[in-house]
Amino acid sequence: QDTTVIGVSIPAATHGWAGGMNYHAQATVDRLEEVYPQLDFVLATASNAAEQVNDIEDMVATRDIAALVVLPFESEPLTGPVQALSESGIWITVVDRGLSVEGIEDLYVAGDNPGFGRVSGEFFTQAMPDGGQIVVLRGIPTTIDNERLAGFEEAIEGSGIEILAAEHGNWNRDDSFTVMQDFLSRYPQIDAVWASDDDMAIGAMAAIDAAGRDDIQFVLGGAGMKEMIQRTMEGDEMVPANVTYPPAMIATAIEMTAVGMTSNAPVSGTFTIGSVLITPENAEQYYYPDSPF
Amino acid sequence: MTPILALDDVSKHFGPVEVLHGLSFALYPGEVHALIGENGAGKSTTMKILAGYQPASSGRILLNDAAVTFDTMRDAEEQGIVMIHQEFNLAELLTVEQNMFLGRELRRGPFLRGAEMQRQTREHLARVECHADPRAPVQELSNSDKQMLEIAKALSRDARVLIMDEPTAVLTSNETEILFQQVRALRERGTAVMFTSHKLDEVKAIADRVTIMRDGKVVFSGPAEGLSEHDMAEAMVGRELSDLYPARPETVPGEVVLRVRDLDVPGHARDIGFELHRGEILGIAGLVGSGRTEAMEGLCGLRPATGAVEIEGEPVTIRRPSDALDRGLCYLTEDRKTRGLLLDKSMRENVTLQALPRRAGMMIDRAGEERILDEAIRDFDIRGARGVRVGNLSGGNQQKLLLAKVMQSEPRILVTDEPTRGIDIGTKQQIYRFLRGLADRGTSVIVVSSEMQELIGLCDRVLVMRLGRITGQLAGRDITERGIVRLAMGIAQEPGSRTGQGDVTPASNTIDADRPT
Amino acid sequence: MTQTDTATARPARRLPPMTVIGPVVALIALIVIGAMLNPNFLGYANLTNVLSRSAFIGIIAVGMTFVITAGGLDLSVGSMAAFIAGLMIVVMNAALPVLGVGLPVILLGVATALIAGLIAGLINGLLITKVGIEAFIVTLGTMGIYRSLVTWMADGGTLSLDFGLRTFYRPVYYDGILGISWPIIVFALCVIVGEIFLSRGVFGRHVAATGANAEVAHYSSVNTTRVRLATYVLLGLLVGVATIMYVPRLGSASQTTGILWELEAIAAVIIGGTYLKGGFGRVWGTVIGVLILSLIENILNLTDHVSPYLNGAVQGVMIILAVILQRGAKTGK
Amino acid sequence: MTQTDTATARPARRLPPMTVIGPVVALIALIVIGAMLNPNFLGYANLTNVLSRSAFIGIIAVGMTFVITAGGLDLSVGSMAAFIAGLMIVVMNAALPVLGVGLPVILLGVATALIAGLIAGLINGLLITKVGIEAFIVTLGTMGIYRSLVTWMADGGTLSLDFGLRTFYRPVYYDGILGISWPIIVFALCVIVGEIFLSRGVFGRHVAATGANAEVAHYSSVNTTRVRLATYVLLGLLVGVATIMYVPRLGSASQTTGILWELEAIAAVIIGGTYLKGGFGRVWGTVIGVLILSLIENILNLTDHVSPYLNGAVQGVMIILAVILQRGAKTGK
Ligand SMILES: Nc1ncnc2c1ncn2[C@@H]1O[C@H](COP(=O)(O)OP(=O)(O)OP(=O)(O)O)[C@@H](O)[C@H]1O
Ligand SMILES: Nc1ncnc2c1ncn2[C@@H]1O[C@H](COP(=O)(O)OP(=O)(O)OP(=O)(O)O)[C@@H](O)[C@H]1O
Ligand SMILES: [Mg+2]
Ligand SMILES: [Mg+2]
Repeated sequence: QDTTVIGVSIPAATHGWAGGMNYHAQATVDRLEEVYPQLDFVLATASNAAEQVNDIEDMVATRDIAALVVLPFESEPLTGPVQALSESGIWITVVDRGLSVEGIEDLYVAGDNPGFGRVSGEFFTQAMPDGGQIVVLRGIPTTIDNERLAGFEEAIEGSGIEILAAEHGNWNRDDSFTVMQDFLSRYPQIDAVWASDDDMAIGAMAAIDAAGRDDIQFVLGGAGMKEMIQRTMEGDEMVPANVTYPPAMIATAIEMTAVGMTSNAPVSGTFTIGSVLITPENAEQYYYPDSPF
Repeated sequence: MTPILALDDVSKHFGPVEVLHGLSFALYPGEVHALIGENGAGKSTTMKILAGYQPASSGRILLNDAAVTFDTMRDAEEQGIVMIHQEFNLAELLTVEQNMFLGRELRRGPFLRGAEMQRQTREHLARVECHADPRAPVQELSNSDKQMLEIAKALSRDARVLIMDEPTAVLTSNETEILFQQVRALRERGTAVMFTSHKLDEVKAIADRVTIMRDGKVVFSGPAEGLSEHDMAEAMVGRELSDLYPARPETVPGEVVLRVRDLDVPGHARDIGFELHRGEILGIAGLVGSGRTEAMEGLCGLRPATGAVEIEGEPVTIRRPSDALDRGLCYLTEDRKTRGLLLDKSMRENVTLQALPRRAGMMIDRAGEERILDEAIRDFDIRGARGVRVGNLSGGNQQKLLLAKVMQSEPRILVTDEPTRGIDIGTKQQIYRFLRGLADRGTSVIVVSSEMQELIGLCDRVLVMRLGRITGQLAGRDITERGIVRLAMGIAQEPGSRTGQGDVTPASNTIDADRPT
Repeated sequence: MTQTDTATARPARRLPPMTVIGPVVALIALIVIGAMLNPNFLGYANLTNVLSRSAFIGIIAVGMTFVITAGGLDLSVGSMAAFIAGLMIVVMNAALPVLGVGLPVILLGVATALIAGLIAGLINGLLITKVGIEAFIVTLGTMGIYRSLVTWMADGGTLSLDFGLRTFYRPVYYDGILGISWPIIVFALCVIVGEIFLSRGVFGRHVAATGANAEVAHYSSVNTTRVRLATYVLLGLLVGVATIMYVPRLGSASQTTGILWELEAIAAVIIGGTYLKGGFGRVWGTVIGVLILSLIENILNLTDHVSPYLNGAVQGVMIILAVILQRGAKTGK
Repeated sequence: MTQTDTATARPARRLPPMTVIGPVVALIALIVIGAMLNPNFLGYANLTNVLSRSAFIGIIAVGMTFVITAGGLDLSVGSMAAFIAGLMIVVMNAALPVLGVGLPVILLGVATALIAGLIAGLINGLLITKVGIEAFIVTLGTMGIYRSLVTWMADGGTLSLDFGLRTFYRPVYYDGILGISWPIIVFALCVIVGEIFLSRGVFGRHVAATGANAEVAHYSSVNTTRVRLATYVLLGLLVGVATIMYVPRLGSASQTTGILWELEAIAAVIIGGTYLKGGFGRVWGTVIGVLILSLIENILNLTDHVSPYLNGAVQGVMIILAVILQRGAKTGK
């Protein structure tokens, strides 16, 4: 019997969030191959844009895929190749990061990076009503990171919150640990830290504990790693909140694509998965104990 | 007649050490000029200055009576001055042909004329009767083939002045004779040829003029005739020279300490079998390529070999050199440059390298090393600044250092391969005495040598190898040049074949110091 | 004694044949595996894809072959490519308003790439030959420098070629003549020219001599400094060429561009049988090395037998296996 | 025969002095710069931070010094560390229910790390010495293998040590004696022992001899195969030790652990004055190299004169400058 092949192309697990996203992609693919015997999935992970284009080329050339679920490593470089695919009639599902040309994709499951920054920023403004001095840990230099920081700065505009310094922790515990240690020896007084990612938050907090500093009121991470959400649930002052950027959005996208391929239910359109503020109150519903992330 | 090339009051020092003190001598077209002297006297340095490889510290180089300075050897070469180094100056990874034309490739536009260069390489090699394959990487060549390649390379640059630093050290008598034919031809064509050699009979045989150096000074420079080998020898070492070879003791050899049976070294030697007695000096003769080196290396665990070996009565298996060393069996390589010494290290590190595991436990005692070095320098008369990079020692002094290094591990059975290669006559005498002394004190010694007089003068017994097999042995009075040659060439087995070739030239004889002069 | 034993005067063979067939065998093995795993593997589309995308690393690896044969090393090529790509894009975008979409802008970009590559190579080469610093350190340093320069130019994000310009430039990667795409053609040209110059050219011979024994080469009045400098400049130029092929493909550059290309290129060179310590090199071997590496990646995409997490492991194993096939030649450094 | 004058000759210096003072000068320069830029730079806290952080790379670099001095190279140490860390965590978590929080579990983890490191080093060493493949290729291969093994063990995510265990293990990184934290102490120990063995030990002498000329060493009855093998095993072990210090810091390992450590370690070794081509090495130099590298990073974080995007560039420049200071010694490879 003729099987429909769905290609899934995502960035490799080069940091925690991507790791979670990889996990969800893998899990969903395995599950759906059970559910839909007529579907076959190809999962490829790339560690840079060029490699991702290679993967997509290979899927078309050798696995003649009927649909592609892609989380673009970067928007610009993927736009051309993906456009070519959609012109050749392949169903395109874009996840998280939009392409730089409108209307290429049939289905867009969007994350909201500026929103992620904004929500984080708003939390700071209401957590520190009379302002304060904070340091920022940035991710791997990418458009995403820039968008998030922009959103954040916009949100804290005029709130009296001052960013002392922002360095790249590369969404990596070790790097953020190092950077945070040095921030601590550089600034005698830091009120709070925007780690912008839970991996970096963990590194930063390790540095703070080690330095035994009590001037830092809290560290805000992001993306909802299970350990961190747990700590929020348990009401840890250092981790008063979290901001979702669910890696599970890839699962949603794959699932909807599968439905689209197998039924004629209307699945096209844009579904934006906004970033939500997680607080001790609503923490349970964002807690996935069995995810590796 | 004006000299084509001359040195005028040239001095040279390396850092603090001055090694040449105000040299002056002249080189005339159409003459063969021998530069002789002890190890470390400064011969190579002098030649390097003549050929522009090293600048003089002071003094003038005169080319046709005009002072010149060679900034690079290229300048010298353009003046028609070509030099063959004491050390091989070949790129081992490259082929014979690539080395032959290195830096002077025949080109068509940016491209090589490969076929043409191959052809010419064959020609040049044919001139010196060397049969190496132009396409073979140099690292697969025998030492003597390497030397012949260097010579052919030098000859191919038809030079006005040809300078050769110990060209014959690794050559057989036959190859030496080939070289000398070429040299005579050059002399006819008015080329000035300068060479050094520690084989004074060669000097006697071909030199028109001789310059003798001692400790960086010229002690004699003049016509060769009327100058006997013995005179040269004494002028070099600056003292009376008695017998070159120590007297053979008439004592019967002691019990067997080494028994070898059907030793096979794949590709090089087959069913080698012999016995070595305590206190005996056993010579191994043979033509180059007869597999003496490989056989001995196989015996000492330096290359894969099979066979039954008994040391002091008990069978032993020797897989790696350390096994041999544990049994007091030690090998002195014929190739000091690439197998013998760490050229970039100091004398201290070299001299103790082999003995370390025995002398030291886990830690090295620097002071102890310095002491060992002091002894070595004294016992073997090694000359050269103490801290100098071993690669900068003179060739002969490197050889002495190598001997000292091997002796550190106090072998009970010592295998020496070409032990006096590139060593001056005075030191040779010392080394012969040293080896005999070892034997008298109960050490058993094997001497692999291409110098027949050495074997005849030194050894109690001589094995002869041919095509990787032992073809016979000679003892006591029977050790004669003719006897060795017959066995080495298999004439004993195949009467009549290739007869006579055995004694075309006695050039490989070292001088017999008590020959009346 | 008057002659040498001819017994051991063995016929001197050039290189153990295994070093020659080794890589070829490995390549064929991979092709067979690929064909068995997936019918489309040998299809025109897939082969074109694999070859075109190997072109970048391939062109660079050709230059790397010269550098390594001369006894050098260059770790900076990956980030150099990223930097040149970024520079090209910036320049072309800037010139667009003046020149408008069309050939002139492209030519400007091409010129930029070549000049930038040349200068970058020159800088590496001068630091290594004139100042005399370990090539490893110099190129490790410039690697970091170019990488962060491109990050800085892109403000941490992505530099993108103007969209109109991109569509105009795109064919340079995707089209070709007689169904052979341009990258493949350019790659082939570089290989042929490179192979000829390395094996038959005076320059190539001097490169090998320099790598084999710089001192001897110097004594033989080969200008080793210039030779080594030239290899780095050549490599820089070829990085420029590779970039010219690369930009039209994605029309963008970021700090992830060209990551690890240096290791891939060096690996390809060594898999191809060139000695890492210098003195012997062959361009055709390098090509095989490049193909082996990109086929491994391609094959991993053809199947879902291995978890994507383990791709790296499979590649690692394959690389080692490919070299074991020709280990006879050299003993591990 | 005339007596020689060697008795009177002074032992000449072994190395041009610049190679000795060069790295030291570079280090001092950095310290001065740091002190000028930020008052806290020389504070106890900051120095402890920097030194403890350098410990991982430092301990590895000590082993790398032996490998490189013997003429080898190892690109796999970074991912080897990640893999060992992952393994340690998995094993300790698994044993927790049985052994409970306490010393036994830690000891089990320590044993795991050491054994894993030893085996990993042995694998590299055997492939290089017995099978005879270029060290570059072997370790490039194993680099990929370990990296993806840890990704696979962690399902692409992060392996975390059980929380209770983490708090129990934590002091191994953060505490110490007399105000000197454990990583610093262990690092210092490795350095002292390493320096003694390399400069005064028979093994060290054999390592240098092997790197200088393996054939001469062989003819001097040094078992070069075993020596080279030993250096890789030693390095593997030290990677294990470094991991034992690393895990208690954050109690987690992911596939980003130890990325680029290999390059940092090699750079440190060369900055320290060890010859990349082998034959000469010094552990104390390596230490200075390590400190230079981590001080650069530290200084960059303590100031905002440069855009963070350009950190890499500054590091690159500094590395090259540091080596220029001692270029007299070796001419670029
Ligand atoms: N580059 C150098 N640096 C320091 N000393 C050197 C250097 N080159 C040569 N020497 C010293 O100069 C002296 C003369 O060396 P040279 O090689 O000229 O001797 P030689 O006459 O050729 O001896 P041999 O007959 O053994 O070859 C030796 O003591 C040697 O150690
Ligand atoms: N085909 C070859 N490849 C490499 N080395 C060779 C080859 N043939 C001979 N040799 C080397 O050439 C030299 C002479 O050959 P060999 O040692 O077998 O004979 P030998 O009797 O030892 O001669 P000698 O001791 O005078 O060199 C040795 O160093 C040997 O290793
Ligand atoms: Mg000499
Ligand atoms: Mg021999």
